[in-house]
Amino acid sequence: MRLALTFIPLLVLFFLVSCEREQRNFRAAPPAARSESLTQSQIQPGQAYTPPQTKNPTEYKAYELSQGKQLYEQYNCSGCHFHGGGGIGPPLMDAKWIYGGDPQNVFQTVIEGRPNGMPSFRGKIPDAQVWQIVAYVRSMSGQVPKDASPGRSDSMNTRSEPEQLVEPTVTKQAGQPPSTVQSK
Amino acid sequence: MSKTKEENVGVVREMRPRSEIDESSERQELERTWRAIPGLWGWLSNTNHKDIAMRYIVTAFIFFLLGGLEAALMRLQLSKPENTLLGPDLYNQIFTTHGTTMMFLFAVPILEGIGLYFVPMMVGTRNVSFPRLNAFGYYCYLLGGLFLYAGFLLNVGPDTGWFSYVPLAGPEFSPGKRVDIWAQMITFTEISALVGAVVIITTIFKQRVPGMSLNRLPLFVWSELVTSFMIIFAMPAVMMGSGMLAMDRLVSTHFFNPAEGGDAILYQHIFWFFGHPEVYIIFIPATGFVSTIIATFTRRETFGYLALVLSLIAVGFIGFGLWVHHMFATPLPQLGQSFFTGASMMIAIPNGVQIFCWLATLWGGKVNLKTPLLFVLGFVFIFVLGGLSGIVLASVPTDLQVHDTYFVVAHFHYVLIGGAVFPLFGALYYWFPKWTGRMMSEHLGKLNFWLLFAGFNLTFFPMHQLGLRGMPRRVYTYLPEMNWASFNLVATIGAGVMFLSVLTFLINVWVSRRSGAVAGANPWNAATLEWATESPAPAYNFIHPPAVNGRYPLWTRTAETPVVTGLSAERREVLLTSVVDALPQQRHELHGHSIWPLVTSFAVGVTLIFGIFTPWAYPVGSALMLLALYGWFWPKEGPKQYGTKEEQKLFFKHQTELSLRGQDPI
Amino acid sequence: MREEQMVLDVKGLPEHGFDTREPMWWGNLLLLLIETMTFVIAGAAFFYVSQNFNIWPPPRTETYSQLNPLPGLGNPTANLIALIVSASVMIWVDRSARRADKRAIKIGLLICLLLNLGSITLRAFEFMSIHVRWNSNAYGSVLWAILILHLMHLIVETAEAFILSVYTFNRPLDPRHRLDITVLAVYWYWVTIIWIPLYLMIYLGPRFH
Amino acid sequence: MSASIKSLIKGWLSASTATLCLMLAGCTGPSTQSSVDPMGPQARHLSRLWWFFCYSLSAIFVIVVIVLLLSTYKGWRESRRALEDEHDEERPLIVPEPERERSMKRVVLGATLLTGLMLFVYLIMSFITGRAISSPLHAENVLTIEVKGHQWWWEARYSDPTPSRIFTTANEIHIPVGRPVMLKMTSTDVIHSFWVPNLMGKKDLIPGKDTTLMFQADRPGVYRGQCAEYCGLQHAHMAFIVVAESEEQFAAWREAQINPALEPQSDSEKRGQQVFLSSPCIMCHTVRGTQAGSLIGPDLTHVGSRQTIAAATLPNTRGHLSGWIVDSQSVKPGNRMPPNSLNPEDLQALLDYLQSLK
Repeated sequence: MRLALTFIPLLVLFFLVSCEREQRNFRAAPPAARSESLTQSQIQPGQAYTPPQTKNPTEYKAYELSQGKQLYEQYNCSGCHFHGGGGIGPPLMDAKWIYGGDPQNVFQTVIEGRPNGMPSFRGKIPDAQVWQIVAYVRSMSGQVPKDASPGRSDSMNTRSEPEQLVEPTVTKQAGQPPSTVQSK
Repeated sequence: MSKTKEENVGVVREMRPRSEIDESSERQELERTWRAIPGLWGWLSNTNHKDIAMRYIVTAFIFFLLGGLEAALMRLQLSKPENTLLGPDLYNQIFTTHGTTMMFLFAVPILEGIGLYFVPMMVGTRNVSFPRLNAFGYYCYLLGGLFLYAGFLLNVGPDTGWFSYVPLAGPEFSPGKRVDIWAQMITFTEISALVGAVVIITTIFKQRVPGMSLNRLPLFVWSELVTSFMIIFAMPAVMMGSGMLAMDRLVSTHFFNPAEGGDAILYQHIFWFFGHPEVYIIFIPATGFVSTIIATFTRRETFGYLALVLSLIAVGFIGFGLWVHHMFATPLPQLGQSFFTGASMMIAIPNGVQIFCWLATLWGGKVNLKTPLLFVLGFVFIFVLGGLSGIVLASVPTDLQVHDTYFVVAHFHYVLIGGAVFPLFGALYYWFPKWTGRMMSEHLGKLNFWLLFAGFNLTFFPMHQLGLRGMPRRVYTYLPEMNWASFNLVATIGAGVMFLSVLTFLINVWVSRRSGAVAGANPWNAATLEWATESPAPAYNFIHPPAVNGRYPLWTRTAETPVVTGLSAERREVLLTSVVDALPQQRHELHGHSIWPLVTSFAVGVTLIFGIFTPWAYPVGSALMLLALYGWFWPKEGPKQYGTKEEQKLFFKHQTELSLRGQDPI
Repeated sequence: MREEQMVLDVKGLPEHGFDTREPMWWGNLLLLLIETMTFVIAGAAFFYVSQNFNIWPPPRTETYSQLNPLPGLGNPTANLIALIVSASVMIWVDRSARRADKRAIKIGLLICLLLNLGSITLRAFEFMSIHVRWNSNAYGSVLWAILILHLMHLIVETAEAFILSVYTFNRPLDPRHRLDITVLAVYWYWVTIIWIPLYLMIYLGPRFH
Repeated sequence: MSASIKSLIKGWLSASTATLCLMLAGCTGPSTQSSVDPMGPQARHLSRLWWFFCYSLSAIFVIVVIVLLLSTYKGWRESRRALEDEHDEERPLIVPEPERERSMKRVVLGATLLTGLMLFVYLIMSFITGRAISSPLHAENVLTIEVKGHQWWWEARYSDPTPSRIFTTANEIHIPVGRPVMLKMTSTDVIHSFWVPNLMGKKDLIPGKDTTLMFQADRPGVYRGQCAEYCGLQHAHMAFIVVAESEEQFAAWREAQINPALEPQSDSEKRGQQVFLSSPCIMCHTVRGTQAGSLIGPDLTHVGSRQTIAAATLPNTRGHLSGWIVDSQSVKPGNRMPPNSLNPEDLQALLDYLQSLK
């Protein structure tokens, strides 16, 4: 009996620390929360869009990362960036971030678009999905916890040389303040 | 004949007064030699087969209760349409954990546990052949179970079904570590099952008492032997399958990735090559219970010994030839389908023979309607129904309609609960006196049986209907307009009745342990050797293992049937006999207590658990395992010589010559 | 009280034997049966996967200079020969253990150890001579799995031989130890024998495809 | 003792009555998705075989249970008699009488042979039925539909030699009555299984492989089907309907489906189209004739004409549609449609537009 009593707090503790990596939060963004109200025209207004968060809540969650991966393929990000190697758009799996490699920078890039080809997806992709994509994009360069990032995809193998995937410098830079990473 | 004589050099048969044999000093000596070290250390380093087996049984029963609770949750969720008690995510984890628990953590371990307990006693030896390996198997099993449930409680419970089909369980569609936990848990429990099988086979082959030739082996021992061989042939497949899945997920191999030449169907073949024999691995030991219980409670030998043994072996063989009937809905060549239909139906013949033999035994016996027999009768009722619905699944056309529906859910619960859990409860009632020295209450036992029988049929019979009316399995909810609600509600009520029945059993165990009638050595007047020693049995099982003169030794024993003497009481010594005829060959010292099995299983645990995070866990863990194994196998001291030096030399020389000439008889 | 009871006095029976007399021999055999099954499944996977490729083995993707998809033959063949030689030496060790010829055991075990270390080294080159990575395609995955599985057995048997030689050099040759050597020999034969069909399947099969 | 045998018999009687009642209850009431309510030749073959199995196996079961009860009763009486006759507490063992053992052996042997015979009959029956359902129905005049499984909805593509006459729809397959249909199926993600119990048995959809399924409907009607292979979170809500209709109705439906989407008529519908094209909808859905051409979600070109939405989970009404658009996750948690927040006017306009897409 006493054994059972000592186990109960332990169990409670287990539940409290319950791995957030495994959460499947289907209603991440409540219906009301969106980056802005719908615009009727295709033209973007001029003012800069400020992302609502600075920390990406999805980076530690395996499910969200894999959703991001699927969306990355489905929304045809790979059409320009390929599977991270870059082509029409810049590569995503190296350490070079033209507009910053922090989650909010990437978020802004997707929402706002960037000169020379990156279109704006404002109003097209819901915020929650953008965050998932951001997390996946950052996972390509090894900037999210390794045990949460998605494994290989069930499609053609585009990474037969894994050592090219992550340059050793990237992992070191991941922890540094964004300013140093942004410099390029 | 002359060879037999040569073999028996040194064996003396003689009549002695009984009072001269039972020396209490020998008993004390045996007690001292075989007892476990007191305290926690002793508990952790214990290698007595009865203690390890009892741990298997208790642990597996706890997992049975957990799996039952999960089942109850599922039944509650399905009791009405569009119920919101459990969401899809939790429901999927629960049904996967339920299936995985019942197959890998309950059914196989508990049946193997009972085997490990009673096989050595039934063949009349003191311990299993590899006591430390046996302990290692238990710790692996325990770690695997704890690992799965730790994951489940941490929201990392596997959620892809107990057969984890790819690509759903692959790296792309099952993110996170959930499926990895499933895959590693499989490896843990398979190690344990394989190790148990090796231990059981060797014990049966080498350690039978003189006189117990293969054609006198108790039917229960036969069933454990066949099961163990099935485990050896089937389980490596699932280890490879889950291993490949884990590698696909961890190091990006492409075993199951169709885009790179891998194949999702390959996984199904590998899995079901294990998965179907698994059903018989669960069922065959249960037939051993049935044959044993029926003989005891009809007061006659089980009808058709040879037919039963041959059926067991036939089931063991045919069981490997019908895995494809789980895959009839996948694209397969027509010819293959017909072949597997034929094979699937053919297995009904040996199973039918078994049923007929048991019925004949009842017909020609003196039926003593005690609880264990009641469970056996319930088993025949339910298992026959489940077996007959299996015919529907074996036929390709009808299988296409009922495959993956609740009809299948009904079918396999009929064959598995009917075929294994009912005999298991019978066996628990039957052997409880041997374990505790006390009888279980007959009243509560009968209540237990009737509640289980009624609850079971109430739960699972309507599921046949649900399946025919289109309800697929593994759905977390259904729409109100599907008209499935009433059947589901009935099933949920039935589950409640089953819950009460298991509760009755627990109460019965609790009460009887303390205040049941004292049993004595052989309360049922049964025939097999485990009843030839006091209840509960001492650590060394028998003071003098009794040689046997028939298949039902305790019914046919006379003063002419010898008991074995001359085994050392100062060492953990057992008698080795020849494989076929059980002629005495050798005295053999078994290993004693050791902490190394526990240490080694921890090394395995560290490897497999960290192996889901980094592949480096494997080389590092292997090195750890190697170290632990060195500790395990490093001999502490040279073996003590027993008997005079000259005698030893003479015998050993004789042996060496035999082995060099290749003339040693098996 | 004075009732008579027949007894079977086994006090005079020997304590040691070889082969089918010993549980250890049976246990070893059963473990080898299990391992054989894993190789059978791996081989089945190899042939199953081969149906999914138009060209078998699939052309290389890593090094464009060598498009020839066939695995190299040099290292694996050398390795096979080394394995067969070591198994033959093991037969001698086995018989010496039965004869209790300690000197022969010592020499034989050392030769076997050296040969096996050579095999393990050659295996490392074999991974290169198959010219495919485990994460390139299913062919690579199966090949790596089979090679690693067998490599594990090589390492285990080498470790076992090592500990037995240490023991032989330091302790008197007792019967149980002699039994261990004969059991190791069975394992050794198996590791060699199981490799022959795998070698044929992996290296020679594609050449006659 | 005698109480226990009585309770044994009583218990079994009541258990069998209860199960029998349940069985009968199962045979009444309307069925939406039932394999014992065949609506086509294949399903009829299957159902005929099933009933043959059901009746013969039930008979075997009843015989076995009767034998079981009889043997138990006989054995029990024997033990009573032995007790009374010999006043022996220990109840002596039975020494098998060779004569009786021999006759028992004959019975067991006979039963085994009978089992073998029965199995042979079953084997032949199932082989014949297997041939009947898998042989191509009539070589000509087969309607071919390509079906693709997605997590968790169905895509159906009606092929045609003329590329402009090919169209795609979702979760609703129309077929003409009396004409054989061949499905060519594959999956885009995980394994699914196509199953319309009233028409035919199931067949798996496997990524990287093509599978085919042939069936035919004899009577017009709406038949529900459901994914039968566990495929993840929303396996429970991956249903579809098969609408069997007369050849003329089918032709009319097909012509209508081939057309691109209707142009919005009213102001509200026009605004709705604007909303559709400027919101996340366009990222996943296709409406032929507009810019929306994404292939991730179901084709919505004629969504207004469909009977259900969300893979046959909800009826296609304005209320359900609006709920689905705004918060699909409350209906099918985990499905791939994100929640959309629209202001009320936009939502109403969007609904107007979608419902106009007949």
